[in-house]
Amino acid sequence: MNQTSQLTPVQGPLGKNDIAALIARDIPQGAFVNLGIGQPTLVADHLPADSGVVLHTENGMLNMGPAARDGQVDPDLTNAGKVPVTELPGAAYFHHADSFAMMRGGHLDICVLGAFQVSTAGDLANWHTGAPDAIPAVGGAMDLAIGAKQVFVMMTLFTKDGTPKLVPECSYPLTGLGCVDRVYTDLAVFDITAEGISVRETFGTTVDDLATRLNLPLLPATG
Amino acid sequence: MNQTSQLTPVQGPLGKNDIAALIARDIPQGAFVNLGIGQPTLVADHLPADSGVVLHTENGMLNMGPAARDGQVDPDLTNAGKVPVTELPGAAYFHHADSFAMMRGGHLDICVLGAFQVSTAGDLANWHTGAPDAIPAVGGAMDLAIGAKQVFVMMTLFTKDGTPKLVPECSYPLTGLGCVDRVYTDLAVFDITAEGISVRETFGTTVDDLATRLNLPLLPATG
Amino acid sequence: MSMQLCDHADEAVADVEDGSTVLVGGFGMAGMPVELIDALIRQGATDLTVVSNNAGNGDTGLAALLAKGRVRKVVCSFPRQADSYVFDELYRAGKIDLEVVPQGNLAERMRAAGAGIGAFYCPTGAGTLLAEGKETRVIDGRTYVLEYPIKGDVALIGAHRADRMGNLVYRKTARNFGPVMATAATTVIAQVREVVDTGALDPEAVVTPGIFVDRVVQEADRA
Amino acid sequence: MSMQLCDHADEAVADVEDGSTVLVGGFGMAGMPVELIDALIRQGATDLTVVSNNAGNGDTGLAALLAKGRVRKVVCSFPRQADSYVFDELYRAGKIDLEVVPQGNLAERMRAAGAGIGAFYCPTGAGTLLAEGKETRVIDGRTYVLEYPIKGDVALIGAHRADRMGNLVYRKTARNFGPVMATAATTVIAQVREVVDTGALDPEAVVTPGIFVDRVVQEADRA
Repeated sequence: MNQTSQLTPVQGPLGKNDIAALIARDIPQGAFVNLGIGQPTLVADHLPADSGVVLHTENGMLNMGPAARDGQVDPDLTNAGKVPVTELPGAAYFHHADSFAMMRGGHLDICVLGAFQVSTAGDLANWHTGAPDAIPAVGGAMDLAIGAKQVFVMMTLFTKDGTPKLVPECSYPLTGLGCVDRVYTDLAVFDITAEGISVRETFGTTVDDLATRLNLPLLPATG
Repeated sequence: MNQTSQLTPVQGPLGKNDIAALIARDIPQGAFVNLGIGQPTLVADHLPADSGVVLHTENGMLNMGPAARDGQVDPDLTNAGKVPVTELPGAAYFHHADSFAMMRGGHLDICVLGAFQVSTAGDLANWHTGAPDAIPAVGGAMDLAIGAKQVFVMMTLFTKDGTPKLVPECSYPLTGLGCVDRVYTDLAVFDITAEGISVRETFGTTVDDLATRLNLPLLPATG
Repeated sequence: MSMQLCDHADEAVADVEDGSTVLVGGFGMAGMPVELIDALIRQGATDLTVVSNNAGNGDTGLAALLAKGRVRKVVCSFPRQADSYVFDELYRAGKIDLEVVPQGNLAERMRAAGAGIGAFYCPTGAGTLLAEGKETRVIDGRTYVLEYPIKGDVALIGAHRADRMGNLVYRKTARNFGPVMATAATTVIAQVREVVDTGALDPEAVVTPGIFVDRVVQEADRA
Repeated sequence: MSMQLCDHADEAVADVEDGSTVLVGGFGMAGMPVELIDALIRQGATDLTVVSNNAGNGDTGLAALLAKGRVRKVVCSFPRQADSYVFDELYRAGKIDLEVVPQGNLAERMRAAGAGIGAFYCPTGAGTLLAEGKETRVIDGRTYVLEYPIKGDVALIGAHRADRMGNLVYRKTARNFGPVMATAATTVIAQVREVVDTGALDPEAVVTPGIFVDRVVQEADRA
């Protein structure tokens, strides 16, 4: 946190790598973390080498290393997105029931998930668009949403057509109720609190401007 | 079973080693078996070397070997009675939740338990005398009783004062309801069946004599 | 009872019946028992319910079984993948049923089947589409959904090594669902890369004890 | 968060509070964390609830803690043993509460606490004294008892080796309750015979991943 001034770009909107860097900055030393499929995996690239952060992958591994390069690919060693990865010293393998017991039992410090929508109550929608022709696929998203001690969401704040993704109530099918703690976006970082949505930082915009565009009451940062 | 004539003594009452030998004779090749604390452990001594029977101990091991002799004692390797034992090739260790999941999930072929009483319905009482000053201690008995595919009981048919232990209804607190399949005693072997108690063999007595002494209807062996 | 070492995958799956529920291991291709699935295709059993994390990749393995029209229903967490076109087409044509289960529930429901648990209260999915119509209960202020076991008639799993007692070890994240499925099916068939002598596996490192394994076949391209 | 390597058992248990629920590993003496219990005696925390398979042997370890009058209640499966005279005397004098739990329920209820399960239906004990007053349900014709998680404030466990990330391996049947208790307590403290460098344990053979372990102390008589 004391590195904020150094690392945080003040101009916005941020790119996905900038958002990933912000999230990496906020992950405490030695935390056990699950990075969801897709953009959240970028967070790993921004963790300092001495962070001591241990990555969990729900297909049964702790202390997962970076994506495998040429010559390192082992079909028996992939992440949850089926991407070949590597193993760090101190790794451990376990089966799926143990892996999800770990997740659901509240042992992960943080998970980072993508989202279609997050509500002011911290409801998360990230698994299903609800479109009639969509094939539903949930994977481990519901387990991560209810299991991790802290759930961080990484997303753009608006869809490409300008519709807010931080909303009074989710219109897409839910992944979990009241489970999101913090939302990292290209325009701001938000905390979901019992008092309402609090803005931690903004990037190239203001709290007032965001409140208007989102049509939501926003609280200033609480420090 | 084809060895019956060779191994079964026809005179009774049998000693505990004779009963253990009878039970060992009836355990199929390659079965996975748990032998309860106390007399049932004697069964292991009567299993042929080529039986392929695999012994389970509920404190987390399959393919347990005989009791440790001098020089073999390892405080990290005991059976459920806390007696130092040994390990056979092909052994596997697992934790207590996995061990009891194995038991309760119906994966053991046979368990052999001692008993205070067995009822005609196959109810088992073997953990608590119900005496007011007794300290209750159940261990894994209830888990074995409901978990194994077949539950064999090994006991004397009467208490020292001549009271039957095979009874219309148990007077001692129950371990499990309707869980006993077969009862090996010093005077006879009984099958608990849906039609009633069937006598498989007698030792130095007759079915009629037993029916009188037990004051129970008994069915002859069904073959 | 003792594990049967089969010479060929065809022998291992010969008795799979029409209408069976088949648990199929693997997460993507890691741990997928491809030779057993190919043998099941040759064997011809149909009207199957397949329980697996995914619904097939590309044209081989599970996808090939689906393409032959042998599968009535898929129970999985994540059917939709980049290369799940076989499933996608069948699903959109209404030719296959789908039950989407959160990945942790899929694992835990199979564990419950293997562990003798009748049902369990689980926080995953509470308040979402996937819990609709399910019983819920508030325990200590949190809402839980009642989930029931998933039991298989047959499990087809991939492992790394087996000894001649059926003890299995896996390799890296290819472990995934194999150990859980091995506890949850009436008949468990493992495809392994290597069969080693009994005693060659470290008893501390055995993941699936032989008690759970009915048949083992060594992969043909390694035999 | 990262595991703390303690120089002495006293440091490891310094913050245990009066009134805590303490899970104590071991089955008899195998896996019993004697040095941690001795440190807890020196530390002085009282009014404890102890969850352990047994209620102490002889005059050392758990028995010594009981003898000091620090334990309000014991939750265990098998208090009565040949050398459990300390517990026996306290119990008969009405100076200690006892909850007898079938051994499999003890293990499974702690697993549930660690796995985020709110409650589960279990066949063990149905129709017996130990299920009196508990909710039951018939599922598929079988009667199950509803059992709730057992969660600890602290777990004291014994293991064989730890690496510097807190990954643990056990030895033979001394594994028993350690791995389950490690998932079920807020603060998990392991006494080990040897601390090895990170990377020295086989990732396939780690039984308790470091995520579950808060503090490790090497046994003094081996340091």
